[in-house]
Amino acid sequence: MLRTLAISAGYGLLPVLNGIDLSVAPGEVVGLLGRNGAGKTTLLRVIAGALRASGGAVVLGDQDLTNAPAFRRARAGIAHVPQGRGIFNQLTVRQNLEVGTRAAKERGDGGIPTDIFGYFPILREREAQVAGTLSGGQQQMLAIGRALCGLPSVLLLDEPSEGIQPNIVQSIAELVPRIARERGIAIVLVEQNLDLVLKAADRCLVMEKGRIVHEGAPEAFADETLLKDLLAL
Amino acid sequence: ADTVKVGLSIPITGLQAILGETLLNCYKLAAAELNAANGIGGRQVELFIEDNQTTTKGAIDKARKLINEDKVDVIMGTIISPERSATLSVTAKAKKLFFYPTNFEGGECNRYFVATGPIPMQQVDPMMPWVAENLGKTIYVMASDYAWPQKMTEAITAAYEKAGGKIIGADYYPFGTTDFGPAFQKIKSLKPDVVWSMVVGNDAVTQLKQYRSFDIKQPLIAPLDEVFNKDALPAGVAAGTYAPQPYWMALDNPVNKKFISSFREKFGQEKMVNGIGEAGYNGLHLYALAAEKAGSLKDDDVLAALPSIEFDAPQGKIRVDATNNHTLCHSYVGKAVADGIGYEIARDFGVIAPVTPYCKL
Amino acid sequence: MSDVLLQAENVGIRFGGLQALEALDLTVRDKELCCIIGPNGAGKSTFLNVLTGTLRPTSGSVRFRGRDIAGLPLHRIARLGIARKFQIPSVFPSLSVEDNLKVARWGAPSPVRPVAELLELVALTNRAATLAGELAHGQKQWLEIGMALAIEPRLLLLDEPTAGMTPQETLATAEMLLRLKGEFSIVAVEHDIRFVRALNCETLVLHQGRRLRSGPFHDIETDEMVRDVYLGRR
Amino acid sequence: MIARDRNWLLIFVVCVALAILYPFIADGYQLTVIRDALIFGLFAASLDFFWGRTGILCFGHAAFFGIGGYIMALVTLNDAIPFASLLGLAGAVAGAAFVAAIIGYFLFFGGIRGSYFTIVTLAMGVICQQAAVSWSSVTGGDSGLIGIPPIEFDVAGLPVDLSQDLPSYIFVSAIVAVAVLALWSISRGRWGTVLTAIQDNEVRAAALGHNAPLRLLVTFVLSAAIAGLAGALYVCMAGLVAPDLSGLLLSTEVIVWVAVGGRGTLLGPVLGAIFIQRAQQTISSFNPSLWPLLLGCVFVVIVFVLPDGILSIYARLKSLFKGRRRAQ
Amino acid sequence: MDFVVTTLLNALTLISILMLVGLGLAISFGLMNVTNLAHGEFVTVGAFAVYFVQSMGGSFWLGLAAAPIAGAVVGCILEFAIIRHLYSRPVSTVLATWGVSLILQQGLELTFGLGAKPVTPPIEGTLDLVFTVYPAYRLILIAIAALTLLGVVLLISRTSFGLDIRTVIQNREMAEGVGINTRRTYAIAFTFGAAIAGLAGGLVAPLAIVLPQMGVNYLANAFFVVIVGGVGSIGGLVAGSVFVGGLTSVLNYQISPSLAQAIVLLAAIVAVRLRPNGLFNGASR
Ligand SMILES: Nc1ncnc2c1ncn2[C@@H]1O[C@H](COP(=O)(O)OP(=O)(O)OP(=O)(O)O)[C@@H](O)[C@H]1O
Ligand SMILES: Nc1ncnc2c1ncn2[C@@H]1O[C@H](COP(=O)(O)OP(=O)(O)OP(=O)(O)O)[C@@H](O)[C@H]1O
Ligand SMILES: [Mg+2]
Ligand SMILES: [Mg+2]
Repeated sequence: MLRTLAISAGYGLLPVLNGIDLSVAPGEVVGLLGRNGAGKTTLLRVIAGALRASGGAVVLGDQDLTNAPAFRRARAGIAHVPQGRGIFNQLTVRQNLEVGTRAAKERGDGGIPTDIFGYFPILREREAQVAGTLSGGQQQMLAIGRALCGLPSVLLLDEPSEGIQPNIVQSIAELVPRIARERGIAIVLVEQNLDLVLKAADRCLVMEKGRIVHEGAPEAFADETLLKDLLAL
Repeated sequence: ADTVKVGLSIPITGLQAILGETLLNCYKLAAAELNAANGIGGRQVELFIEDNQTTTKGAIDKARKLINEDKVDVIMGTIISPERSATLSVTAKAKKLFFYPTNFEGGECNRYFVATGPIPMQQVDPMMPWVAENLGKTIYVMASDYAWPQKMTEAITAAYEKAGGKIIGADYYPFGTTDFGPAFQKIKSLKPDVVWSMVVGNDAVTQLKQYRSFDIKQPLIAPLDEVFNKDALPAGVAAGTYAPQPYWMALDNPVNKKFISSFREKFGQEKMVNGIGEAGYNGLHLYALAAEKAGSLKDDDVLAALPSIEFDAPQGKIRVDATNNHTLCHSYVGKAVADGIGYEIARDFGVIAPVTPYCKL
Repeated sequence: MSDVLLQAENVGIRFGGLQALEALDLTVRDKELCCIIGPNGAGKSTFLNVLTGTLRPTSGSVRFRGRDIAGLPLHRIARLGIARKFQIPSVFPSLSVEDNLKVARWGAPSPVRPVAELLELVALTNRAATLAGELAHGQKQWLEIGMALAIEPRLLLLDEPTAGMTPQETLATAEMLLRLKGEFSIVAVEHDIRFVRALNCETLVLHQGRRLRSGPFHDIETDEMVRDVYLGRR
Repeated sequence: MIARDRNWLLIFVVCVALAILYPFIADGYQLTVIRDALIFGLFAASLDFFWGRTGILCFGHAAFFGIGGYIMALVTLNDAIPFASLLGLAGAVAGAAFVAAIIGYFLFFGGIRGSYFTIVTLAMGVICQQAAVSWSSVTGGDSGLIGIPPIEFDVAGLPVDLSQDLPSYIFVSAIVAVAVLALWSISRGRWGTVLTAIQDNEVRAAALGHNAPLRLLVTFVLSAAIAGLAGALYVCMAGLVAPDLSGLLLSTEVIVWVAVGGRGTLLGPVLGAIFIQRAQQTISSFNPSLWPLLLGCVFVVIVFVLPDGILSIYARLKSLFKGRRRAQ
Repeated sequence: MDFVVTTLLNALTLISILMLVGLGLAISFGLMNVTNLAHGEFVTVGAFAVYFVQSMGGSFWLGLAAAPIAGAVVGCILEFAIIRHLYSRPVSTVLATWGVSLILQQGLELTFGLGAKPVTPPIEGTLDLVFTVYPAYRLILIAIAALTLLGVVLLISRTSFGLDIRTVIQNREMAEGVGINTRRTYAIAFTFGAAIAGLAGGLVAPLAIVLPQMGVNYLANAFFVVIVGGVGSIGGLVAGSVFVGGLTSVLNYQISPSLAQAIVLLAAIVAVRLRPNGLFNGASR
């Protein structure tokens, strides 16, 4: 589904990513781990088109999106839930979702898919509330819900558990694989919360200094020493 | 150094550009006439044209450049007061002759400053008894908020009261006003016999357009002229308005006929001239005659000769008063004809001497 | 009682129709460490805002060393010795890391720790010249803690200090706070239970603007009610 | 940072050296031209001191220039006042600072920042110019006040008379150099860093114990005071003060000078002021009716070719040079 | 009664003009945060469009239809050539738009010649309104301004394009991320603002002077109205126009107009001081 080939990118003269190859299949959840500053956020931003790659390619299905602007990628089916959520604070919940359907303009019927209210009943309850006044956890749900409104084939989640209360983190851990399975979406999940990743992901990658240094099934990461090796300071 | 260098400081860009263009053309005409007739004492007149941008900074800079870099023999031009002051601040220090063509509020008194346009009393004193007799006994004044209208209003009030009239209201509007509605409302409630507008420049266009739309019937005195009416106003809106000026294109004399025909020949048959332009034209001719007579281009020599010469100008014969370097101008009331561009002479008051209690040179 | 640093009594606040906080009490003693936890939207950040005087409560009072600080200008509050780390990391993006810490020190009435030591403390020595805006999320968090330390506070309030940190960094942060505990009082708001567990201190649980429970963390962790509304079960 | 400081000082020294050498090649008139341009350069630096460091644009800075000018004019034109030149300068600085203090107090402590501040100051400029035109009994109305004497005072018995071109040029250059150096050392040190912090995130800076409104106010007042000084100097050199010296057009021009020179560099705006003014007057003499068009094109081109102002030419050349060396 | 109604209508005229010019600015400056010093020139271009059409023998109404189109064309070109490259560089925007304003003024002057241009109103004379007689054209102007306002409000609040604009303005990167072509949205919004300014120019043409430099007269006031009312809201714009326009008209009758202008500006400063987010926004910061 989604493939990146030898992606490299950076800010100004500072290189951050050095040749990342990544591929995700429909219905699969890939966990992406790594220390602070490893470049996880940067990778997602490059895939979503918010940041220009300095080399490499991004391919979705049979479409080469390497030079497409961000909105084209969104319309092609790549949805990004960024770190910090990126909610439109002054719009209502419903308007946020409505804006989310813009990505599906060329594919769907332009309406809000009602099954997202199945995942997040609170969004229906709070439809008319201004999004900025939602609590952190509710905003996170809105961000995911909004991404789903675009009928994406790829979903990029950047630390969805940040600032979320523990019991909701648990439900996100259940929800993410469910969404992937039910809708056949390829999901890239960047997380610091190991429990969540290990529970939600089918496969885990570890990034270090802009490279992927390890890959394996979540079960393999249950080994404490390996984890320490890969993620400790 | 075989030419007579005349520096012109003209608002070519900025808000006075339209008057500036006519003024510049009049200088060009005068220079061409002089050059065709052997220049000044055999020397050709060379014009140094600078755009003073209608700003203080620009006018100062240009005056300095003309004096120091181009080494001109005389400076002429400028229209509104800030340009004049700024230029004067340079010429006074450099003791350089400066001929100013525009009608202005007066109050300047400098040996090297020569005004060829009228000050308020020259226009107003003879006119007010005529207004009281022919137009009415009460006047409402609406004007731009600056010195010339303020001084004019003082002069009008004095002369009008002497003639038995009364100013029943005066409002001054800041430059750039886009809506004069409140003034017309006042006119409707005060019901003056005459409205005297001294809203000038671009605001005058706005004011007049709106005046007409409010359908006010009183006679209007407004400081308009042929150039302005033709180039700035919608057809006909100026029709019937009165204006005091030292010069009108309608003046029926051979000098004026020739002046207009050579002007149009040079700059276009449809072109108009106005009092400011004519005063500029007169200024250059007066300077030429004085320099010729003095046989020198030194500022002091020319000045010394200036009061003794007389020039047969389009407005009639004029000369400069030695006590204040102001010109004895003619004074006419014009009334705009139906096309709203040209004027007919409603009344001729003859030559009026400038009286300046504040200035004894 | 002289060692009471901060005392909040019966604090309540309304936003329009929403009663965001109701009847809250909190006492922080000198050099004491305590935590506030609770579901999203429970009012934790709002409570911190009240404690630092940036929001005036609609009822109740907050006293810092015996004086009412509600409504004082922010900088006066800071100079009284209250430091604060915001929920969204807010460093000065166009200044270098070092200048960020300098600016923080300059604001203090009597800074003690030199910049080099602060850099060391938050493990940013080798990024001292980097513009703070270019730091990764987690590094910004550390920098912000460093800035809070720079003003030599008597009371440090932390709003989700470890958000976005790796588990190891989270624990390192907790250790750092435990080390600093002897110097001033700390109030931390956090969702990361391992962090709170590591601090193992007096904990206040908020729920819908009210006190749900309070007590030592190990009591809280096992509380059924808290598990229901917040921790979840597994 | 250190390297950038060194660059700045280097350019500063070069500029001072050029200013010292200039009288040897220029005649009196050329000196006066540069002298006046330098005064406007000082004016631009004063705006940059505020705008460059706080990121808040003052759209009515000419008001302070004009206030300084009018106070200087009124003091020196009044025969009854002794030590008129010095008192006038002091009064101009104080008057501009006072007005800035009042306006700044209202705005900064009222929490007004950003574009609000910009437009409110724009209104202030408009009011100032209109007041200067309408209040003609004091200000001389639209034609202004003419005949302001050149600066003249005694320093320890030594008479300083600036009626001549060279002394006035030296005096103005010295003031500009000292003022720019002073403003620079203020703005690069602690004061400036904290201002940058406030610009980045005011709430955060306040939470660290910085009195942000006060700091902004003091910076604004200082900036206005320098603008007032520039205004006072200019009217003495020109011999005249007129309403448009406090008007919107000049306020806009000074913004353009700062932007062309490079915001936040202090020296750049001085050079920008000199460059644009000379360019404007030269182009307008070259073609009196087309110059606005050419000038407009210059602005647009500068924005795209030299986005960080003319001072960045140096940095650009340097990096180009370095790049070459690295390439070899 | 006559007095009250006339004052009211005078105020409404001024408010309408301020509001129309401000409306375009509310979009570019208020919403998009582009400090466009060439905004006044859009007004000029609109007025010149009317003049041009009339001078070619067309009617005023045809000219009025051409005015927003002319504004839009100029705005679109400006956006495409300059503004879009400078969204992240506000200082450069100030400089470049100032340059553009000089170029446009001079360009108009070179094309149409020096001086003011005549424009004749579509209808002369006054209308009898029972309480007072009032110039008919002014009534038309008020009506068109109100309709335009209504249209813009509907467009922003009811259409999906309006939602897109608001989205892009709040968070450009994120808007792009959900599939909105933000470049296009910005371009359209800017062009739309220019079109409204052009319409305003067309409407004032018969009332006020038409001249390449006329834009300045409107620029400062328009910025002011937007700020006083509160950046970023149409309601605020109306409030700002009513405040500035209404106060000016009422004061003008009582005291010297120059003083009135100063007082209005001072009052506006105080208003901004008291309600830093604008008159319209409920909460102050
Ligand atoms: N806007 C920026 N400008 C310059 N450098 C940046 C910028 N954003 C990030 N960086 C740098 O890029 C590197 C990678 O950052 P990134 O945000 O991708 O890390 P991350 O793996 O997501 O870390 P975290 O877990 O803290 O979110 C870091 O060294 C950081 O300093
Ligand atoms: N200025 C405000 N106006 C209206 N409601 C507000 C305001 N600030 C906060 N709220 C509401 O008050 C409640 C408490 O918010 P607060 O930010 O304190 O929650 P929190 O406990 O910090 O949550 P989180 O863990 O998600 O950060 C929320 O429901 C929020 O919507
Ligand atoms: Mg990240
Ligand atoms: Mg919170």
